[in-house]
Amino acid sequence: AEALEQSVTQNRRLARRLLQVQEEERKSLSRELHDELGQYLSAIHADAAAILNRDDAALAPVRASAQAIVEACRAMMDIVRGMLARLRPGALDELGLKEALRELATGWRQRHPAIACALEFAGELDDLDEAAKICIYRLVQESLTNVAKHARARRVEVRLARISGPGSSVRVQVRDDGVGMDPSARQTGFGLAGMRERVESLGGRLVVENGRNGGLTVTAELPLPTDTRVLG
Amino acid sequence: AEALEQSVTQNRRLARRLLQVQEEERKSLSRELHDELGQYLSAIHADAAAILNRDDAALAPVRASAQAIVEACRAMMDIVRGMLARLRPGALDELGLKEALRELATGWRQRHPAIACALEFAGELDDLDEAAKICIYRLVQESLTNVAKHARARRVEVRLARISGPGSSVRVQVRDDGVGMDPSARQTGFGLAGMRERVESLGGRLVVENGRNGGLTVTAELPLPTDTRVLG
Amino acid sequence: MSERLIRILLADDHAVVRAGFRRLLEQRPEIRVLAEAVSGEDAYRLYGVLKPDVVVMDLSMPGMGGMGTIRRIVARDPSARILVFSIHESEAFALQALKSGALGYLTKAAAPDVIVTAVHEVARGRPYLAPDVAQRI
Ligand SMILES: Nc1ncnc2c1ncn2[C@@H]1O[C@H](COP(=O)(O)OP(=O)(O)OP(=O)(O)O)[C@@H](O)[C@H]1O
Ligand SMILES: Nc1ncnc2c1ncn2[C@@H]1O[C@H](COP(=O)(O)OP(=O)(O)OP(=O)(O)O)[C@@H](O)[C@H]1O
Ligand SMILES: [K+]
Ligand SMILES: [Mg+2]
Ligand SMILES: [Mg+2]
Ligand SMILES: [Mg+2]
Repeated sequence: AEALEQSVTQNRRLARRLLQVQEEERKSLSRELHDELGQYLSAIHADAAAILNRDDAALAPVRASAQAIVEACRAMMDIVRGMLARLRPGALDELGLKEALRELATGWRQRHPAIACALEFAGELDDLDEAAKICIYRLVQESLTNVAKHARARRVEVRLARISGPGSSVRVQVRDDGVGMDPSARQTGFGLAGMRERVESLGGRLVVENGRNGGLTVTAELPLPTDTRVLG
Repeated sequence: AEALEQSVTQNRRLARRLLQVQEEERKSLSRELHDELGQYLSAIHADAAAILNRDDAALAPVRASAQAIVEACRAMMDIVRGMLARLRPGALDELGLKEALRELATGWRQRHPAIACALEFAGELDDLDEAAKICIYRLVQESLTNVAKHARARRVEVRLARISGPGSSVRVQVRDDGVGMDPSARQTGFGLAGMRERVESLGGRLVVENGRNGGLTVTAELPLPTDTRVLG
Repeated sequence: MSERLIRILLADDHAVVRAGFRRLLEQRPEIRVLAEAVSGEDAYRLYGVLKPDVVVMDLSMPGMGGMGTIRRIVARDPSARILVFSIHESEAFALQALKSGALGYLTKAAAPDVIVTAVHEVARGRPYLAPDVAQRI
């Protein structure tokens, strides 16, 4: 049993480490795509436009080349944008968690027009650290995916609230009014398991339960590091 | 104990899944970087060069723009190449496993000139499937990293051999002549744990042991799917 | 066009981008790039010294970042005319930039085609949104 317990600990550590490595890799790739490739693309585009914009008959022979460069640039920008969107919510770093979740919800609503999706924020949520932000974002992302895939719901509510008390924390809740989880079904997916590792690796708690009136509710409570808040 | 065992299984499944997701993500990003961005970059480069190469005084005003485009293209090509190298051994898909390992060894020797590194292949090794190739590549990559970090070795040997018998399999071995592993040391790294998950998730076996004459030997044996071989 | 000169401060952390946009803008006789700023802090400082007619500014810069820079410049001079260009096409970025006090918002994909128009509009104190973003707002 001790060996087993050790094995559990080992495997959890590995799973958590892998989640962490994955997010770090995504972040550094995003940064390169955005800050490096993206910038060079804007520069090339501007220079090609500079060539095109010259009002000079002598330049007619190079117009076609400049036009081709502009078009290739646009195509590359689309590809880079698509890669960025898949890797990491851009708004998370620049506009913050709330805005990133709003964008996530907007995209989800467009793909699932038949399910109403409400988003609610309460209390200070702009001072969360990187790790908490990405954990919450991925949790909501996976929960909404699950609602679309499994719940047959008409409505889903996402709530994010700061909780005061001894030690600051934040609570995320995703609640749908669908069929709920079949408790006898064998677990084959990885969404909830990954969610749990993310939450617990930050010292938080995850509860997944069917509601009294049906539907599934996923709730996570994450402690916030107390020294995050800087005066001023 | 049963709950514990379940927990072990769950966490292993999660860890394996994460490793798989990671490789898939890397693969699809590499493909986009290489096949899509790479193509457009060459096209832009060619167009800008065409503008530059025109021997026409009337084009003087656009020379600076064309020159800047050529330079930005080159810089982007370097960045893309660097991202590709970090994401995935390029040679793996295009030149096969042996060539990819040769490249890996060449790079490693350059970074560690004081340690001799020998590479040996025996038997048919060109018909391994994608999963086996990437598993072997990552195993050798992590083992060589470990040798450089921990072994204080003068020499390391990497051997890859096809093993015939009932059911085909392949054996990878990385053996160094360094200080060996301290069996009492607490496990804190993730390299060997990840290696084990990769190997076992393909139905293989991993053995890590100190040699009789010192040094560490990492050996993996991977079964090969019997229907991989296509006649013709 | 017989217009008065439009004096521009160009802010982007990436030298290659600044050079490209400078070449693009300076083709126009009525536009002059007074100076280039390499960061938000730099832009804020140069704004105070040069009082340009228009600040053409990247949104993603290290340090206090694009949004913070807009807020600081506008806090100091409420009549500042700032034209943002950003790699981001989602309306959230545009709205946030306008809320922070920018007068115009361009995406880098649209910028080369419309930047001259946008500079003229913003120089007159009129708002300008890139067509691809305006569509979505
Ligand atoms: N909102 C929900 N409503 C009803 N059932 C759900 C809901 N969310 C999850 N489930 C059930 O819980 C199971 C596990 O979910 P989980 O996200 O872990 O896996 P998955 O979605 O099946 O696969 P994966 O996330 O790996 O793509 C699902 O297969 C489904 O049966
Ligand atoms: N070739 C080797 N020679 C001696 N000791 C080794 C060798 N390879 C591994 N070890 C020992 O085994 C431990 C575990 O290796 P592992 O690769 O799992 O972790 P790590 O290298 O310490 O960290 P990580 O791989 O996560 O960066 C190492 O810390 C080291 O003590
Ligand atoms: K930007
Ligand atoms: Mg799921
Ligand atoms: Mg290691
Ligand atoms: Mg920038």
